[in-house]
Amino acid sequence: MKNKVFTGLIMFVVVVLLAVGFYTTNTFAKDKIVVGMARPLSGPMATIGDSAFKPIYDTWTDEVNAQGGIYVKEYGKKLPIELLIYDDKGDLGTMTRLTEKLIVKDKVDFLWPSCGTAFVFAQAPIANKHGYVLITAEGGATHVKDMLPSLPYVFVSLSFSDWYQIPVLAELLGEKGAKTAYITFRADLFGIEYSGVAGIEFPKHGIEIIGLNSVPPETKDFAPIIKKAKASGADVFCAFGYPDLVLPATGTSMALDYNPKAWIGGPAVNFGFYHTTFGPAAEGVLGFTTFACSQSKAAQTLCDKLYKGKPEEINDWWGHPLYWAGLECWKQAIEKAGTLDQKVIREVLATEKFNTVLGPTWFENGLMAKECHTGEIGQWQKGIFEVVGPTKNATAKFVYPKSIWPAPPKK
Amino acid sequence: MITTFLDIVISGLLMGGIYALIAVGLSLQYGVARVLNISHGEFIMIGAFGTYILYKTAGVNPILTLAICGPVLFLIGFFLYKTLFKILLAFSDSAEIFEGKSLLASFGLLFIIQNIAILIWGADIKSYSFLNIGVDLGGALFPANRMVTLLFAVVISMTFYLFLAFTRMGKAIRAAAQNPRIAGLMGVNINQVLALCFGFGALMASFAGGLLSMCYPITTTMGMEYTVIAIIVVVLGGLDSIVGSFIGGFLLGIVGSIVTYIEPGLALVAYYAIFIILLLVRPTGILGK
Amino acid sequence: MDITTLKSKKSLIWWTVIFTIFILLIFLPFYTQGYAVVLLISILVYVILTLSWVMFSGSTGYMSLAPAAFFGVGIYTSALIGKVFPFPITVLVGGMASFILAILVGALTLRLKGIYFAIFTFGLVMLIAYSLLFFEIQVTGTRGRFVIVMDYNTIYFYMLGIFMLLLLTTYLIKNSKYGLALRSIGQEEDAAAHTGVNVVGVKVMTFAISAFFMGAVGSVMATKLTYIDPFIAFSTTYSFMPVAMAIFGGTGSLYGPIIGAAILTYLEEILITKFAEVYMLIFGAILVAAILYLPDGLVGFIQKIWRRLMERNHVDT
Amino acid sequence: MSILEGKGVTKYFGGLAAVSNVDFSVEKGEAFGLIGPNGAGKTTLFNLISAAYPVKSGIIRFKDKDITGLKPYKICRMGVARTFQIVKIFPDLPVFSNVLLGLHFGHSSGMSSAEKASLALEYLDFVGLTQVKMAPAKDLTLANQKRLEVARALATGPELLLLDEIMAGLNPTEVSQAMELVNRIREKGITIIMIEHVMKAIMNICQRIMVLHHGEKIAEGSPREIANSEKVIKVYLGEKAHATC
Repeated sequence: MKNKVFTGLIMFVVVVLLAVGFYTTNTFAKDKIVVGMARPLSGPMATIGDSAFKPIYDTWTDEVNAQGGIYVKEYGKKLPIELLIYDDKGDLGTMTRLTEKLIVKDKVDFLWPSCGTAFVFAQAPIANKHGYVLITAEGGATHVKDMLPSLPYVFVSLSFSDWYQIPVLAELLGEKGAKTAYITFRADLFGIEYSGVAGIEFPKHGIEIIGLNSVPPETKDFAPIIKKAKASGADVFCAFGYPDLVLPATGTSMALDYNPKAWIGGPAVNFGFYHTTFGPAAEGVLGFTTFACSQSKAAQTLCDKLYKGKPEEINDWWGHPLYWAGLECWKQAIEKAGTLDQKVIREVLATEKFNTVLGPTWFENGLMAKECHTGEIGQWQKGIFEVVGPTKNATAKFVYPKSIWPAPPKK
Repeated sequence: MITTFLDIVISGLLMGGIYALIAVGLSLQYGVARVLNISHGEFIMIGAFGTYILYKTAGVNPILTLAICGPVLFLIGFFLYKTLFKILLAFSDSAEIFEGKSLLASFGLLFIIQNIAILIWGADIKSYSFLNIGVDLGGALFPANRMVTLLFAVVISMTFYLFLAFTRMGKAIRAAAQNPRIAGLMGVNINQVLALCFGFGALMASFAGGLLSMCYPITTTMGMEYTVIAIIVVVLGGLDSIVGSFIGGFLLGIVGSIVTYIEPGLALVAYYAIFIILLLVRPTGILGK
Repeated sequence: MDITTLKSKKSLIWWTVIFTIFILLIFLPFYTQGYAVVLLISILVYVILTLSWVMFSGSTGYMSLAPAAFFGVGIYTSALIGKVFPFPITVLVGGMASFILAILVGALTLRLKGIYFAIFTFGLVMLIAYSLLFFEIQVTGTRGRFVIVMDYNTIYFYMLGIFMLLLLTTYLIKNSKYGLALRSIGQEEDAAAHTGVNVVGVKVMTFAISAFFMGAVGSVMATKLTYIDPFIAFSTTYSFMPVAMAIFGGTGSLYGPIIGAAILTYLEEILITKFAEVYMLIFGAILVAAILYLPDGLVGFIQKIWRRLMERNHVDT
Repeated sequence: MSILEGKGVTKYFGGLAAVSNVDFSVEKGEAFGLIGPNGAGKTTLFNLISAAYPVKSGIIRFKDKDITGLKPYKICRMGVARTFQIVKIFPDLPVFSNVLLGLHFGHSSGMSSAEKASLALEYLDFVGLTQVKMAPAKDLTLANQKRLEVARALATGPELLLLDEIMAGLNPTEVSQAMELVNRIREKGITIIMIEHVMKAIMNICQRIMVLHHGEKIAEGSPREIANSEKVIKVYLGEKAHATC
């Protein structure tokens, strides 16, 4: 009996769900701007998506809607933003399908980006094909520069390796007299690219790369790598990877008393959770960044908006301001265009300058111009991720060599 | 050279302890209850998050937390078996059908648990630092948190081993593992024993999660990664042997450590290669019958 | 009227229905626009994977978690040679590459029984993914690859073509002596061997044929992904989903897996778009419930109800 | 003329010899009995002949051809069919299909499917299962399942048939039916080796009997010789029993 009830129940649920799929059609009157996104709400990419672009679009959308929305001249009124978010499960095939659905079936007004460099590569051509403006968030790579000329509708907001970061790092280290570097990188697009660009830029400043190895994802044992790096006696240790590499590599470095003169890690060091994890021991560790609160009034305002009264873990000093600026550009482009016509907005985005948290901001050949960046290299100093490079944007002096790891606080 | 080699082997052993701990619970669940629990990693994840939350909010020592999270997960595991898997067992004509179905059911569980965890804790990275200091062993340094993990892995498993060897319940479990039908005839309440085993598996997973969270960042989506490690280790050691889990864990740890020292890019390739070769040469694992 | 003509009349109806559905499917892109085709492509991908999986695993009882391996080989083939060769050749090569891999794997591993075979095939997917990753990084110095882009209607027709071919193959195998041999292997392998069935040969061959279709569909799917890397190509989702779909639909008949794959893909589509936050929760619950309460799959359940209804009618008259 | 010949056939399980250095020779057309206490290695010997297990050492020749090391299906196609101690039918296939499988794969002859179907029906008729031909095999009684195994084995067109305890677990009526069936198979000119614990059957049907004990051959001869062999009685009744009588 129970069996039958349950069986009936499953059938019922399935049928209802299928019916829901058939009968709810998405018809939007023009009293709002519908923005569609395929985001990794579940699956392996969720970790990145949840801490990178999500807090930004949530806060930003709330703020804009609190002001009534975006003024569009064509309609003579402010239109609030409505988000239509699908879960791509971190699966590329699903993401491309959902992007297609957002554009073709749901006919959303705008598309916001999916998460991850590979996803950018796959989504950009689709958006471009349909003539949808796409300002990317998480993800960017040298490769994308070669693609952009053929993708006029795509704009890249995030800074990346040779787009200023590694050259600045090399220069900083070179100036201080670093001679050798040991690089370990995650075996993926990100790692290959950063280690590759380092291979070009470091020698320009007299730094020889004396160790280079890739680490596949899900590697758990970092002791042999740290031991090898320690034995090499390199001045600089680079861990170009994600938190799953950078955090254990830091912990292992501390435990094995490995104290290179500079310790630089990929996306992980720039997050608040890096500091909350290691506390004062994070002192002197280098990472990639974009801004510090003390840099400008606009920066301070953004810090307050995003981080005030929230746990420090969610801070992201690299991506957040760039995504925020990207959204500001998008809003201002709509206002300047006075229409929701993608073609017109694209023209505005490609040619005009906007005023964002970064100051004057514009896109050059589809990339956010180098001149707009307010920082590239950061360093933890007294609990703050200070901008130390390029020197013109620095909020603190680059400390080299970094102090040795302190003993962790006794509990 | 020899010291370097020793050094590598010892750090491999330390990793092996972690691997063994990850796998021991699964070996119990499969060895006795015949459930190849794909959601094993989700239990590890819950254990890890329990530890993290208690440490961050109340400052509870992660090692103490083991005693809190363990029993909770034991109960969850116990009742999961009592409801879900017991019904599956009753509906299955043969052991093989039950194995297939329970594997898929646990795959569904993975989805459910992970989604609930994301709803509660979000999907972002959590991390804290505990015992990140080196311990000097004859001139070479080793991370203390990994040594603690290895120590606990050995202590917990030894305790469990003794429990299996000398208590009435332990004997019932072993009897059930060897032959459920006959054990049933001998008056062992078989369903109770299987549920207990599943519960103990979840308890071990919780311990593993708690200890892991001292060494690695944790996320609500990390489960599958650890399930895969557990499966590799358990297959290496023999699907139904607790000692086998240790042998599998140490083997994986040492091979991984050596390969990582030579060429880190090949570490994961080496794991899967040993795994696949062993399955071909000795499908029942090193200690399997 | 004797039984055989009744039977042939019934099968005639079936053939007509199938034929009509195919005609509709062929002309679908001409009377709908946009997303329906995109969704149907996704459904077809899973239908083909599931049906191929059932071709081997459903009848022999060997639970293969290798679909992702064969699917991935297809995807990678497409990425490697898609720009050089005409597309039909790419698809063929993708299928053949999987076919050959399956023969190698099959010859090595089909003596593994039960859960060991499942675990092995799962390990295989991971080994290929990680080896390929290492190779790409150390040797070719790249991780991802761009795949040629095709328009959706073309992709759709390729998928449909593969599907028809697969359906035909499955049907022919099922009704041939090899289908009988496969089922006998699934039920009592030793007895089959001692009744003259070349057990290893039949198993390996079927495994390879099913792999051919998975590889072929992979090489078509690649063009829809536009950008791939080893982990995108060899994603274990493509191993687990066909199994779940087959079990959900029921492995006993030809249309069970098709219905299972179609419904679950569509269900997933609804969940990830309309209930994105709790997609996994609902999907997992449905999966668990289906395993618990639909032991013969959806089709088995419907057949049971149907039979019961017929019996009741019988009593009434 | 001998149809099957074994020389020094040996098989170990772990360190234990299950079959050790056994020689045997079966004449064409005869019924050859294989007896011995439980665990004597009778079924193991069948498994070696039909290649379910590889032979450790020794040679088995069928029609003067060395068949050691061949795959089971090859041996079946050469003309050696068998039944199983614990029945191994295809439970979810109809009875008819169980037999049809033997016709499809046991033969290399180019029969049409219609011929195969009618032959399958003939074999079913031969063992007396025509009534239940469309039922799933698992629904049959044990006696009928054993008959089905025989029919399936016959369908492969054997010259030599290995029958492994086809009478175990049957009631007296069924036993005599089975004996009658075996006799009819012999009349077809098929050589039979049978393992049986039902002594009446063995003694009545077989011309020669071989006795195995602990994997070794301890006696061979006509039923009368075996019945009077002290060695055999000792094995069957135990030493004490022998001493008291």
